[in-house]
Amino acid sequence: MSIATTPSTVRHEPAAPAPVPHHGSFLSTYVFSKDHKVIGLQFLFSTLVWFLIGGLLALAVRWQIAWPWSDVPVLGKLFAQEGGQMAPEFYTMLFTMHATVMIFLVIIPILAGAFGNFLIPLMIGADDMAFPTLNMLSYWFMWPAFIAFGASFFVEGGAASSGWTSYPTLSTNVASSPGSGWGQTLWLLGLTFVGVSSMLGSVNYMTTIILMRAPGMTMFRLPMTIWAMFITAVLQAFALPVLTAAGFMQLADRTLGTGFFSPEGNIVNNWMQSTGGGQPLLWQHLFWFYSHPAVYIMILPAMGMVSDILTTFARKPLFGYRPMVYSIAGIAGLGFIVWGHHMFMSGMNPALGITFMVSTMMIALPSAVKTFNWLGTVWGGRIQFTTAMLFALSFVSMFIIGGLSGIFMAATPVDIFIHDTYFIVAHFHYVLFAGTAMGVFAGIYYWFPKMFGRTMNEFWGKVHFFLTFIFMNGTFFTMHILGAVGFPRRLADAYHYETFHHLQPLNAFMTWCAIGMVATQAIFAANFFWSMFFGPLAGRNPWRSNTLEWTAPSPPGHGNFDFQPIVHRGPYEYSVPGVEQDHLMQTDPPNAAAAALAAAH
Amino acid sequence: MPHASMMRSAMHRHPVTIIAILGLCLLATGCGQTPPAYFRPNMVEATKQRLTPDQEKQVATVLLAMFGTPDEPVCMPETGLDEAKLRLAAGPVRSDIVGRKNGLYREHCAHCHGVTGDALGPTAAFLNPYPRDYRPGVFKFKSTERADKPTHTDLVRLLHNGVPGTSMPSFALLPSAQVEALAEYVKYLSIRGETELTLMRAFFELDDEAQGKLPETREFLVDETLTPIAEKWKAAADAQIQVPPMPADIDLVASIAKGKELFYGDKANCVKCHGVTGLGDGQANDYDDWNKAIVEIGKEISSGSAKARETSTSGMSPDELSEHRAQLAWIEKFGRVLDGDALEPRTIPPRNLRHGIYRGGRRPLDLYYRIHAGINGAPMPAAKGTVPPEEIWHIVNYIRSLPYELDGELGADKPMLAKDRF
Amino acid sequence: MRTCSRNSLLGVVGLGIVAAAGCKAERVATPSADAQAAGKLRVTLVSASTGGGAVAAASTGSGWGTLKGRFAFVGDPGTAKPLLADKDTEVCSKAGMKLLDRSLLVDPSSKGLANVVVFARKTTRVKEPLPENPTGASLVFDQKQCEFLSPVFAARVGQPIDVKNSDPIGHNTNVSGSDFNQLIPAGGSTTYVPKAETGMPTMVTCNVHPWMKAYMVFRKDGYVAVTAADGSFTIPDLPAGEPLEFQVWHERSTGPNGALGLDNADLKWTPKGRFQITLEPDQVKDIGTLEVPASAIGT
Amino acid sequence: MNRLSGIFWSLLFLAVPVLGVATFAIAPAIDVWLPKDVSEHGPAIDGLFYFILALTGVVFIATEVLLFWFLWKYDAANGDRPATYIHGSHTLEVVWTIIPAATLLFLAIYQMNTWADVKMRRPAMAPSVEVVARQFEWRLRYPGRDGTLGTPDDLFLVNDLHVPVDEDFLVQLKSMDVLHSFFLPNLRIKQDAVPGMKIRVWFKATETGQFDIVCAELCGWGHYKMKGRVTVESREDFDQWLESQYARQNATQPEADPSTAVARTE
Repeated sequence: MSIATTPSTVRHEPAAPAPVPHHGSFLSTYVFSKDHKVIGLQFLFSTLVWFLIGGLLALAVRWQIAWPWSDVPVLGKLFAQEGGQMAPEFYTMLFTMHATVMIFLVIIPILAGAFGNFLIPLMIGADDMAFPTLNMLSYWFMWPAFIAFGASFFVEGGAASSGWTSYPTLSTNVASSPGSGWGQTLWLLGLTFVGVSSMLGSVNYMTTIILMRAPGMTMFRLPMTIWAMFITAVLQAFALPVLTAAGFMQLADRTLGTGFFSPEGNIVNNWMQSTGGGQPLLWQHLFWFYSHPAVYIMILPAMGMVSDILTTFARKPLFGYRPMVYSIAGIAGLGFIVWGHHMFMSGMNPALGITFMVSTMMIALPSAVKTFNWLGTVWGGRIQFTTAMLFALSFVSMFIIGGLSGIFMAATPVDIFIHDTYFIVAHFHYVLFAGTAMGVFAGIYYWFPKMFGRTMNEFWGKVHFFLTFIFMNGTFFTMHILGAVGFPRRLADAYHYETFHHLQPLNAFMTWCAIGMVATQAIFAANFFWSMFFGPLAGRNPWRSNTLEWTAPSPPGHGNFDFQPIVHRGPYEYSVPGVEQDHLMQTDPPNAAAAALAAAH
Repeated sequence: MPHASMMRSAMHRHPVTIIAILGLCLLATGCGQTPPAYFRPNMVEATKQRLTPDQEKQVATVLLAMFGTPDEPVCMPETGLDEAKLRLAAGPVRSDIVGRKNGLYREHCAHCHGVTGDALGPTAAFLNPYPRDYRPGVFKFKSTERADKPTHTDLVRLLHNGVPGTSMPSFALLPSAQVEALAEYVKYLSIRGETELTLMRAFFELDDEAQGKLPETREFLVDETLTPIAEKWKAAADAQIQVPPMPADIDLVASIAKGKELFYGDKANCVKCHGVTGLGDGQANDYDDWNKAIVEIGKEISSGSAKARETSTSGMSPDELSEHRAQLAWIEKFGRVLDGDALEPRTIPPRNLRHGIYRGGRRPLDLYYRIHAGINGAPMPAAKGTVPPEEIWHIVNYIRSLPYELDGELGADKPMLAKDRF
Repeated sequence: MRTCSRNSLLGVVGLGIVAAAGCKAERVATPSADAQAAGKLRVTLVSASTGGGAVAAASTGSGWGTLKGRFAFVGDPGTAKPLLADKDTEVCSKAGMKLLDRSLLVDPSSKGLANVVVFARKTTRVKEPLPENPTGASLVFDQKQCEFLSPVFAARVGQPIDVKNSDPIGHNTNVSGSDFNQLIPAGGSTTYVPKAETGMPTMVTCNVHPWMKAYMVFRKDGYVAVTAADGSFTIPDLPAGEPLEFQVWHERSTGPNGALGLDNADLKWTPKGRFQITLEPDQVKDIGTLEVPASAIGT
Repeated sequence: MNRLSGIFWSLLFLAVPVLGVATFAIAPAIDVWLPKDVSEHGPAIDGLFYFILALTGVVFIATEVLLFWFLWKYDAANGDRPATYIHGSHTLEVVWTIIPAATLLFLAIYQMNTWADVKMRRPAMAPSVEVVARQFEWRLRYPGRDGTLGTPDDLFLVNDLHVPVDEDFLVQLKSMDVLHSFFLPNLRIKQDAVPGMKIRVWFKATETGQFDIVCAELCGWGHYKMKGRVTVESREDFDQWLESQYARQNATQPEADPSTAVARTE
């Protein structure tokens, strides 16, 4: 098509999906492709596979918590010698790798890698990323990580088993735990590669967003998704080096015999440690200096996507666009000075605890602001309950819970009791699963047409949402009251404590819910792959949305746009009074619409 | 909704796919058959004794008849074991039943000591020192003479205090009924293991007319094999070492000084292994019996294979050749058996006497037992006979003073001559 | 052992699954008990009845005979390796004297193989009065310059053995599989009374000086001999007129439990290192020189 | 049809606050709630917990119900009025920034005192006991008669901590190998034990009884079984117990009656 084509016609004629033109071999087009969309999808598929693996790991964990030492289905064969019961070190390995996989191989890459890659150029009107080769590398650097983490399950002693935080001296000392052998080394290697990948990505995103916006696309006309991706990239760029450095220090402690993190005269498993003079808390500081910002890396993009989806299906402008942007920036800024709230009980100077408590209380603020603005966005809209919308709404609803429960932990005296109990487990699962994962599902249902040119089945989408929503809350909400009892996390069997032995039925209930939750994802998988090939054709703009990606063909060919998009307004001009359609795309020329707009203001 | 129509049209074709995939998932997670727990035969000994599969099978069968399975233990009256206690300790864990009445051993012990009591639990390989293998029936920390079995009280006390300086935890918080049951079950596993060893070794003693089959008679299996082993356990209770009381009017300082003399002297000769510093840095490259056995076998195998390599098969008569082949096969099998059924041998360093950690207990009485009778299974020799009781008491007092020779902090590790400290 | 270092390598390469399979397959298969047979057997065992198997009384002869023989090593015994004696060198390797491995002692002139143990497996009667000691050597088990003076030591069960230490340093004497592991102060001594038969000879060590090694064999009837430097042995006063079975052992034999298997048809020599013989009363039976091929001796 | 689905979904979202509140209402009834508190500082902590619970509860209910109400009311299928065209409200933004900010700040300042009491204002006294955590047990060392640690009359025990009631009790916390966490649920105490650090923990128990010691920081494969027991008892019982343990530790003769060899647990 030519530039002369009016997008309004573009909008209504359901265009057949334009085939991806072949530049070079299959290999260079689909495997080692430099096209941001292909890379995005590569990220999407890899992370979804790991999502499944992580989920199954979680099930095994839940099994042990609910029925410790009783025969494990399927896995039982591994423990024939023990009569089918799970060995405790195997359990520690399970929850360690569950967290590791979910955080480093699913959430971070699926948000930044999959959606970031796919959406950024499309939503800012660029034909590709600034550095396509870097982009490709950022994906292929994930593979050494995939291999390292995957292989670590099969080495002597099994995979890493000192928690995803891998605190020294448990993690630095080979003798301290079976998983602290080969498994931990591979874990550190994997982590490094994930870091490299994210770093390459973030550099690319920042450059692209700053330099390659379409004409007329000012920073404050960017959709929230892009803002979120931008801030996330900044966070990664500043936080990651610290983790990578710390990782190398730990690697050195383990392999070169340095003593950054181990004090003098430590006797682990009755082996006298030769090195010493270090300080275990140093790792915790370095680790959380990355990993707290990382918490926001794991939620901000979802927030952005949810904002876009809410506006689309509420047919209403985003409530308080700039406050939303500022609050994201605020979160990012404060995110760097709150890491200490993970260490209230760690032996860090209690006086520091007070300062970190204050900053932590303050970071709850921007989150609150965002929540209120989402409510404001829904208020007075014309809400369409599509699957994407439902997931987006559940994100808001669940994020409220996750946010509020955070306040308990932020209050240092209360944290004395609930630190490292199931209360914290509930908290971060509400933020990361009930929050981010819901956002991700919303994003997949919402952008699926743009990715594959076909829409996912709505009916089964809603079934998927309903069951997930029920089971999810059944699993995670219960954790709050478990935490109130002080039920500690990471215990292979807590029922020999008088304080906790009556909690077994509750845990059994949660495990059944968890099983249901994982099983439900089969519906999603089926729907996803079925719709990829047999789903109804989508057309360019099935949701009648405003942002730039919807002006491109579905799926967009190489180079994305078949005309040069020129941006005339912000991304959220829905239900503009006096305009016949209930939305004005960013590319719509400022003719009659502009008049109407002026009248409205 | 622009796509409502598509939606409806799609709905009909779906359920098949989805149900299929759901089914697959259930298949993947739901049904998995877990084999019941079983007693693993002592493959190291079986291979050492060159048992044939039939012979291994016979031993397994006899043991099954005499001792039952990990889930349903039985015991011959001759063992003098209390089956009720055994049932409390044995069996799978049913943690979903509050106040359940079985599975204690597999809940608390099997991870390290193994369901069979062979110290090959999944966690064993990562512990230092390795957990105890009950099968040879050798126990270290007890109130009886070197070769005697521990008394029931000894086992209970050990469970109660744990073994400081090892991975053996204290079970003081378990109800005593459960501790009793566990102690009884340890005896059961030990008697079973020792019986197994005896049976496997018995094949070599067989006359040729027995055609490599043990007589399955009460005389042989019970009277000749089981009863002697069980008797040793029964005898333990009355075999406690009689400890002459420490002289009441003992002058501690003088006693400690005397103890030091003995520690460094040629008579008690402690210094040879525990070192001039008392840090356990003397003769330290020896093995305990369990590891030594594996080391010896390792040597045997390597020498055997070396031998086999250098002998040329050329000019061998057919049966010589088959013999040669058999030898090679045996060596190869032994290699695999050690891989799976034995732990990497580790030396046993003498105790560092300055940590103030005493595995067998810190009571003066415990130290007296150790010095008097030595430590069974370990290099520590007995001083009885060559060192009179009152001198043993002196040594005890000196040992107890060692951790405090520095500025009162435990675990001092600066290699300084103990002589210069006092 | 019990490690999968191979697998860890593979793991790094990423062939985890394969590795896992290998790791799990590593433990050798074990025989499964025959449940039915076990059930039947249990009935036999719990029933107080003497479940058959009464041993037929062995035919007994009369009079006494003597067995003589000699073991000769065929082939090149090589030169004895020096032992690693790194403790108490001022005593143990005095004047640079090296302790040598004595596990294979062959007399250069006669090729006689020393320290082979021959004992009667089962005997029905013993000639009274019992000889003072079966081996002819004195019942002193001494250690000097960090070496047990008798590499292979035989005694009758119940005979008091004088365990001596003629060194200016302390030793301990550890008879494996027995209740005896005793400190022997410098120049001191203690008494050990063996309580049970050993079956095959058992190892004796000194834990202070790990290289010190000897063997002890105890028999109830005392019908046991250790070959001398020239490889010859004599067992006097054996019950005559009835079949006797002898067990032969050598420290370095490749046979099971050190049994010395020879290819000797007329003595019906078995792989378990046993041969049978029946003595006439007052006969001194000399079974001549038995040739021990190098292949029967491990490295 | 569509309106029905709108109703259905909005009700689903209403279920969140309803069931959420219900859960927290039922929990105490079925004894899935804060364990019995027997410490002097505990009430302050519990008080804060309830205060925050109330505060967040109100916000939770308000926001979730609002969400439900908007979903119910502004369902596209519910009447045919256009969506409100509004880009936000400056006043609102200010309001819902200031109010939470004030609340949170108040919260932060309000609880500093409790924090200082539990973690910063250490009673001036010598350690009542040294707890050395190691994989996987709590090794205890009482100073013994002379009241100072590291002397030959120290009393060594495992996992079985005894504490006199109504007295300040100062624990000197160490770790021998890896991180552990000294968690006394009923005494509202939690403190990581860090290798190479000597950390003081103090509390005053107000009731006699036996309570759990839990390890709350992953310390390896046996983390789950790193269980201890704290026995709060009167001063007399405490001293008597100390004496008996001391006698047992220094025994030079076996017990006359073997059944008294170890402290019995029923």
